[in-house]
Amino acid sequence: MKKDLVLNVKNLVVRYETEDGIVKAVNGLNLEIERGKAIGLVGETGAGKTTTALSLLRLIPEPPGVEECGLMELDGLDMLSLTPKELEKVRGKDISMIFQDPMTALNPVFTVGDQIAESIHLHEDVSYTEAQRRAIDMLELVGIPGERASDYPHQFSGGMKQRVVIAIALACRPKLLIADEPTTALDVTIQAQVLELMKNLRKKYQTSLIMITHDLGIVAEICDEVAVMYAGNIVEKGTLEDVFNRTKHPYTEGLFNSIPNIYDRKAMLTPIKGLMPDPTNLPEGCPFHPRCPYMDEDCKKPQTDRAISDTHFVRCSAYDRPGFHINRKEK
Amino acid sequence: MIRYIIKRFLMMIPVLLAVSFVVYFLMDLAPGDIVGMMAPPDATEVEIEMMRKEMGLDGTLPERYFRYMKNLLKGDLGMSLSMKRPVIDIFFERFPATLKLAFGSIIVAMIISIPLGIAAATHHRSWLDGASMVTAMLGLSMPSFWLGLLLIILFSLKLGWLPSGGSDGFLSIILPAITLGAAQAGNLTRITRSSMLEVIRQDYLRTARAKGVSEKKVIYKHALKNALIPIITIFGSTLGNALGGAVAIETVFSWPGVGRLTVSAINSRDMTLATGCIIMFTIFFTLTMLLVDIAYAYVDPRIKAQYSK
Amino acid sequence: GGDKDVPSDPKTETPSGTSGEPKYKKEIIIAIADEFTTIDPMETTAESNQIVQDCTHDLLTDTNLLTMQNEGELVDSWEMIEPDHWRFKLKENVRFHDGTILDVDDVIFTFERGKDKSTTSAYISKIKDFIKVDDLTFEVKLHNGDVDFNYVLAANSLAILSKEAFETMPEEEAVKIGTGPWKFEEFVPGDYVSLVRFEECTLYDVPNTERLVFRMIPEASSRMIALENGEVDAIMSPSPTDYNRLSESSNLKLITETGRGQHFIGFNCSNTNSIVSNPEFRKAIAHAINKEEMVIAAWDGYAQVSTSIMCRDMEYYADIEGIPYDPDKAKEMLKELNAEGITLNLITSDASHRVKMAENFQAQMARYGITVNVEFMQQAALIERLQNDKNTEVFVLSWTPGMNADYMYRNPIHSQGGRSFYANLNNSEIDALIDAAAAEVDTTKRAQMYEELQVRLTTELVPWVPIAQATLTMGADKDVTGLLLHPGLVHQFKTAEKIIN
Amino acid sequence: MSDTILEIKNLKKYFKTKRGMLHAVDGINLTVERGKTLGLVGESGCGKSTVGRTILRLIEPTEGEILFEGKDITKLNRRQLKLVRKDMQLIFQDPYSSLDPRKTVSQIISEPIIANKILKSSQDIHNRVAELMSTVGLAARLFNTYPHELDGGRRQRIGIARALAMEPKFIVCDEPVSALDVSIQAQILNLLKELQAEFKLSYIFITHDLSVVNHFSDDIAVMYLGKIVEKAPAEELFANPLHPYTQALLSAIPIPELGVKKERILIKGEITSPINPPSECRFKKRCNYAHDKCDVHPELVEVSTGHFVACHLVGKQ
Amino acid sequence: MVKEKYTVGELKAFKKRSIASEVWRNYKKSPSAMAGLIVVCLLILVTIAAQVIYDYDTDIVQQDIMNRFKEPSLEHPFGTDHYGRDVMVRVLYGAKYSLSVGIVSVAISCFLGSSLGLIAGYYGGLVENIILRTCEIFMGIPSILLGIAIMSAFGQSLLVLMFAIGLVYVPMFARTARAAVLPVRDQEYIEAAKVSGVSDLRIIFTHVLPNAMSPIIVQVTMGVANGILTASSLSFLGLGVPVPAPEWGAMLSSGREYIRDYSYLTFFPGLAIMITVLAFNLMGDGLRDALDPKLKQ
Ligand SMILES: Nc1ncnc2c1ncn2[C@@H]1O[C@H](COP(=O)(O)OP(=O)(O)OP(=O)(O)O)[C@@H](O)[C@H]1O
Ligand SMILES: Nc1ncnc2c1ncn2[C@@H]1O[C@H](COP(=O)(O)OP(=O)(O)OP(=O)(O)O)[C@@H](O)[C@H]1O
Ligand SMILES: [Mg+2]
Ligand SMILES: [Mg+2]
Repeated sequence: MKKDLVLNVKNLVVRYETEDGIVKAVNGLNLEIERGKAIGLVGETGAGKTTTALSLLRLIPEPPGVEECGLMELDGLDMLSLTPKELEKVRGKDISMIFQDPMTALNPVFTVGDQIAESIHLHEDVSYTEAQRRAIDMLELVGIPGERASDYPHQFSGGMKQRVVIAIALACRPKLLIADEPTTALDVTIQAQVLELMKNLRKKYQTSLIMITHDLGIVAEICDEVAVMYAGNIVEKGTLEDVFNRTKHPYTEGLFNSIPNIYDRKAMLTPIKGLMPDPTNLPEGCPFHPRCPYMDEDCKKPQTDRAISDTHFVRCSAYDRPGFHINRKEK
Repeated sequence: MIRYIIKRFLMMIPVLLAVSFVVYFLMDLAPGDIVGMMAPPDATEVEIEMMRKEMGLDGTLPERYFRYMKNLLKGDLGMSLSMKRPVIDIFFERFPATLKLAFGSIIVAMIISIPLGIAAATHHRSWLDGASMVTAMLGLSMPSFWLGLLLIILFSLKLGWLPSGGSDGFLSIILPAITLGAAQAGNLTRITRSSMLEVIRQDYLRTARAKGVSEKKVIYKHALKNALIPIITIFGSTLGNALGGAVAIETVFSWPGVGRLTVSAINSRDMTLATGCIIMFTIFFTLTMLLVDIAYAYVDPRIKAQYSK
Repeated sequence: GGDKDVPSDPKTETPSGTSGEPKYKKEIIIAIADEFTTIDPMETTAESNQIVQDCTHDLLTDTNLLTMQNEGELVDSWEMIEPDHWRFKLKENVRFHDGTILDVDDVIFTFERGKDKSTTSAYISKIKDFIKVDDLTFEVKLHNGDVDFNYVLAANSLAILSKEAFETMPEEEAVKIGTGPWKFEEFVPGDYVSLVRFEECTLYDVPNTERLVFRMIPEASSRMIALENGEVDAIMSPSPTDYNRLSESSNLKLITETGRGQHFIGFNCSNTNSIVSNPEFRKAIAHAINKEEMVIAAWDGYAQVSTSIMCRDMEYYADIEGIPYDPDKAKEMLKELNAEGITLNLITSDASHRVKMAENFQAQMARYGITVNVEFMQQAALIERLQNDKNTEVFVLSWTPGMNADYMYRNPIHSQGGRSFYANLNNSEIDALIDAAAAEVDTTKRAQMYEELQVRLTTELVPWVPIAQATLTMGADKDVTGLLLHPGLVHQFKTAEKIIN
Repeated sequence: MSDTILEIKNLKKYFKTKRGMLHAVDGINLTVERGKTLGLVGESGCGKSTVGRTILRLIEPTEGEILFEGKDITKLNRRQLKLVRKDMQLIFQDPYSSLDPRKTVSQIISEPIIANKILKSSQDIHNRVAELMSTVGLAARLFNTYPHELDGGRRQRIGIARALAMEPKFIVCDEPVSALDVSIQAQILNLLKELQAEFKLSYIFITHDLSVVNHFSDDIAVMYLGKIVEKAPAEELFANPLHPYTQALLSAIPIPELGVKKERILIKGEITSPINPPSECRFKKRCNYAHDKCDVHPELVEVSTGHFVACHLVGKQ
Repeated sequence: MVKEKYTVGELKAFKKRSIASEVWRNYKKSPSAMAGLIVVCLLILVTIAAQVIYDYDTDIVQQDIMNRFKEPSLEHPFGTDHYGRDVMVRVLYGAKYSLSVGIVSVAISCFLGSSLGLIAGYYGGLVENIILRTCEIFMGIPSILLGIAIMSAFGQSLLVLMFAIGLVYVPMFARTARAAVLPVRDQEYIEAAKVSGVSDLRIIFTHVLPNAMSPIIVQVTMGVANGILTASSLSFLGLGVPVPAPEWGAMLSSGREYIRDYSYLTFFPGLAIMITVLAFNLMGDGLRDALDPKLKQ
């Protein structure tokens, strides 16, 4: 059965060529997203989540960034062959993004109304006044009174700013929305409000979503699928059930074991030992092997994706070993 | 906002008193006085005392300063000792020329520096960046009066295109404005570049790009308005420097401005004129700074919010 | 009319187009170096002001720059009844710019106004009684006899003002009213002052030029460039480097006149802590200085080397030999005085030629093993130092006396003479001689006295080593005439004009 | 028999700002038992750090007493304070700004030793630094590196080593893990636990992350706008949250487990400004149960042993 | 967790990489900054060499009127001036004045200004207010006019010139230093030091100053450039180092009358000023870039 893919990326490679060496931020990443689905992209700092997101918008800063990609299709549109002018038409219209820090994501010298309207005006054939009217609608949609459209970002609190950013991103009903840690900078109660809003809006707009986060709790709450990233690659991907309950990759296991369990405060944390590898100097083979409790010599060889089921794959050569399983129990 | 402006005006008063104090005392410390210069060679002691009194220079320093202050507080800058006319009149006769020159130079500086700075920032680390920076540096490093002399030799002596001095007509302002503008252009280019570089890194530009705003608009609409904020601050002090720094250039180009007037007042120990001119300079400088602050609030709503509180 | 050569600039067209008659340029622009500040003659004695005032206002007597004699300007004739009793008769029908006619009341008014003015009070206080004889005749009685009283009236600050003008106009307007051939038109401070011709002028011929503009250009090089570019018609004090250019140019000229300023190296003769108090040492220095070299260094050769401390064009000047340049003699004398390797401290102002004189003096003295420390300061500071600092040793200065001989000596040399007594000579014989010469009515005796003064001061006492009298210069367009340089610095441009053909 | 190391009584800290008095901490009472951890949770800006800083007298309290081992440290002079501070230390949230970028790891760790003249010879000092580094798990090769060359986890270890250098009895941990990744966070939390056991340390553990505080603390105090709204032993608090704010807070935590469907209590709006707050209950504007009574701020009352709540609703029950 | 025990010897084996060497590594990367540094070094060498080779009285001051206005030639590469003195010798010798004015005046303004700025920034409150207001007053007076007034008041000499320029730039340094201290003051490591029992003075010198240093260092190099320019402006207006000292501004000023025929008299000193100022400015820019990434970390 052919999947209805809104995004199809094959072999995405992004390097940053800096003075201190070549940062291998993303290394041959493959990603498929089905229409209307929400996928969580989970990983620790420096895993390459933001880089991946930016390269989907073709916004990697060059220099120092160098982007190579085998295939990148957005709803069938070949993103790699577009001219800069055509890309501008796609950004904000078919694909849009919410950035991590709402405090800095808005231009301080324009009113929020203008910032939302600009997007509408750019992509839809409407007058600027009409665009502004629709901007006000958008504001109300995200729970901000419309009359505040003429206010400047500094007059809003963090949560409200993030709502404005969401309004900008959704203003033209994009097919794919990338949210890069949209709630990390917010307080729990506000985070809950924003997540709730995103959930509702996504339902309403039928937008596909890539939710970048390092919080597995958030993923559990609003995503259909999870992709776990480590050192520039997806090491495990599957439905929520697949990854949370039938965890396969040792790194995913380590992540779960590091999180304090709110229901069992006596449980000891078992952190992953060691540190993220230096992205300028990644280890051979599986980048996780120096930290991996199940490591053996084969881990130093190049890794391939291994399908566990239709929806679930893992990138770990340990499964070549007969009878290999990780310690975490399947639920 | 209005209250803020009024507050700023009130704050000027102590500053001006302090400036008058500093200048008046410095001038008094200077050896020689105007009476000695102006008295005819055969004047007797009595006549000299008479002159002193006539000029209001009798009494001890504190007495004199107190007298001066009393008038100053009434807004009276006194009479020029050497010209025997109200300082304020003399100042304003000459001030327009200086203002013209200052603005001329700033226009020159802006025309050069803002595009150059933006180009350098958007082509960070490229040859264009390097070339712009070296140009800016050259402008900053040339003694302006020397540049003025070189320009005179070239444009009025060798080529005969432009007048070498004077202040009538548009042509005569070109050389002095370029001379004075060169150094400012250097400074302004650097500020524009660094402020632009700072802004270019900001997240909100990424947001704008992600919205599909074209690169040109990102730079000239979203980035420039933010980058303007530090440029505007510098604009204030640039104008201030132009007002004061024009002294040497006014000499080179026989420009009838206040800078030269002040220097000659200091040299001839015309205390009231010198102090008065410097006070007026300070007032204008402070006013410019105030204007700058207002302009600031205009481009940066965050600041505006602060003022209105 | 060869109209082709003349650009159709309205400024250069004459109103009456009668052919055959010469055409004059309508406007003459003279670039001056210093700022003009006021038209009121009693306000300042600054040279640039007086030059302009000389065009608009007239004096009772003035120096005729062609003959160098003191002649009546507003005064028709005078008579010295006694050294302390003089009678003057004014010219008839002299018209002020406001249309009124000059009479004795205007003179009385002017003197009255000048009583409290620092620039004039010294002169007016000489007068004991002022007697109006009739509308045009007046007599003055003096406190002390003065055989040169006519010179006093030539002081520029004593220009005669119109009494009626002061009664009908505000003061700042009234001071503009004079009797000169030029009327004040406009003053843009720091830029220019313009005059227009006074069509009803009776004292002088009505100028052929319609407008006379003095433009302030402080930089010598800028003045020169302006002249060459045709922006101005004449310039004051061109830079010596441009003298050649001016005199060799086909359409420019250099106007020169030996100035009456005596430039000298002075000593503080009363500073007993210093070797400069020894006249022998001063003589040795006089021998040591190569004045020719200094003239090149300071004026590019455009100055006349002085042999006497008295100025050349003055009455009673005697051409004495003075102390000649003789390095060997100087060395010998210095050796005798044990003055080799000593250090002298010299002060002077920051005026360009003084700086150069001082620098050259320093370089010359180094050849004799004498170190000269030079300190430059602004004029005001210099005057104060010279007056108050007892430790002054050597200074570079100049002295520009008025026309009469007494001026030459009284102020700088006579111990009671005034404030310019910087050499502190304190020689009672000399004082007596100066006093006697001033009171002497017999001109031959007087001449002898002044010669004695010259000789004694120049070769014996040497309070100053006179270096040179600088050449006064102007640059001008070849066709400009009527630019008269005054050795005493109040140059006259009353008849400035330029014929165009 | 409880052994109290720190007792805070009616502590207030007001900041003067342009717009009025900012009630950062507004009359709180807390006790920390020796060898135990008191968790302090609350939203950004509610005054947690201010409490921590006042305890160490980095800022002067406006009012109130801070009894450390029975001594009121608000009344100490500089010299006495210096002595007491040897027993109290602070670990900061931001492992970037809390380490001087111009100093090497060893210089940073040895600073308190040198400043307090605990050890004199450089040999001794080096030995002590080496010991501390190994205690917090820093590799020897980092001895002479600069903090900016290190990752957040290691930096936080440096901060911990510095705090341990004076062998304190009591440490204020101001969000020591919130800037760290989960795997590193777990390492640091484990380290802090080990140290507590080894050196009998008492902690005040400030955080806004409820799952962490639950894992780490014995007692938990929930702060809202400068006031303590609820205080209870950790287990009790999580099992039986009474204050509407605590309930909302707990329900807002995303749980990384599937199938645990829970009722989310969404509270409206955001934390309001602490400048000149009205005398009503601080939570009133956001509270779903607000009623007239809430115009007066409720007192903190003990509803069951060790469980304190400041809410009119609960008081009634 | 396994705990290793380290010995001191082991620890010491790890060499310390100093911040300075790091900065130098960054600095080296910029060719323009290196050019600036090389020129500055050359200037210093030239200055020293000129003092050794030439004698002030005979080579610098002594006049040779017969040889005036010789165009540049092999014998006199920059020509001779109106007293027949060799312009090149004077320009080389004169480097001393410009450099010393630049350096000493900056030393004065840096010392006074930075101290004031540090105090203002660290303590804040009233002290800060007073210092800032005072700076504001002095900054309100155009610097060149203030310089002229000071020169008139205290007389014309090299020392006064240094002092005048130094004083004029004090407020600028104070503001720079304060601005640099402000972000450092709020850093948590300052609090950490306080909690560790470090005294205020020690905190200022071991934590605040080193971290606030970069902008001050940059300001210093730029200040030298500024000082040299200001000095030459004052000299040009006749208020700088008095002649016959071959200060470049003074040479320019005295050569100005001959600009028409002997433009080399103004050209070479002007060029010397430009190159020196340029070199210091380039150095300042290079330093700024080299110091910056450290701070941004
Ligand atoms: N502009 C850049 N220049 C150089 N290196 C960069 C740049 N942007 C990112 N990197 C590096 O690329 C790697 C991946 O960065 P990225 O921002 O994608 O990580 P991330 O997973 O989003 O992390 P975080 O959770 O911290 O946001 C990191 O090592 C980062 O240092
Ligand atoms: N020095 C100060 N001057 C003025 N206001 C201050 C100062 N320090 C803190 N505040 C204010 O006091 C309130 C409490 O701040 P505090 O830092 O204690 O909050 P917090 O709970 O630690 O927040 P966060 O979770 O963001 O660290 C805030 O509104 C803050 O703006
Ligand atoms: Mg990221
Ligand atoms: Mg905090």
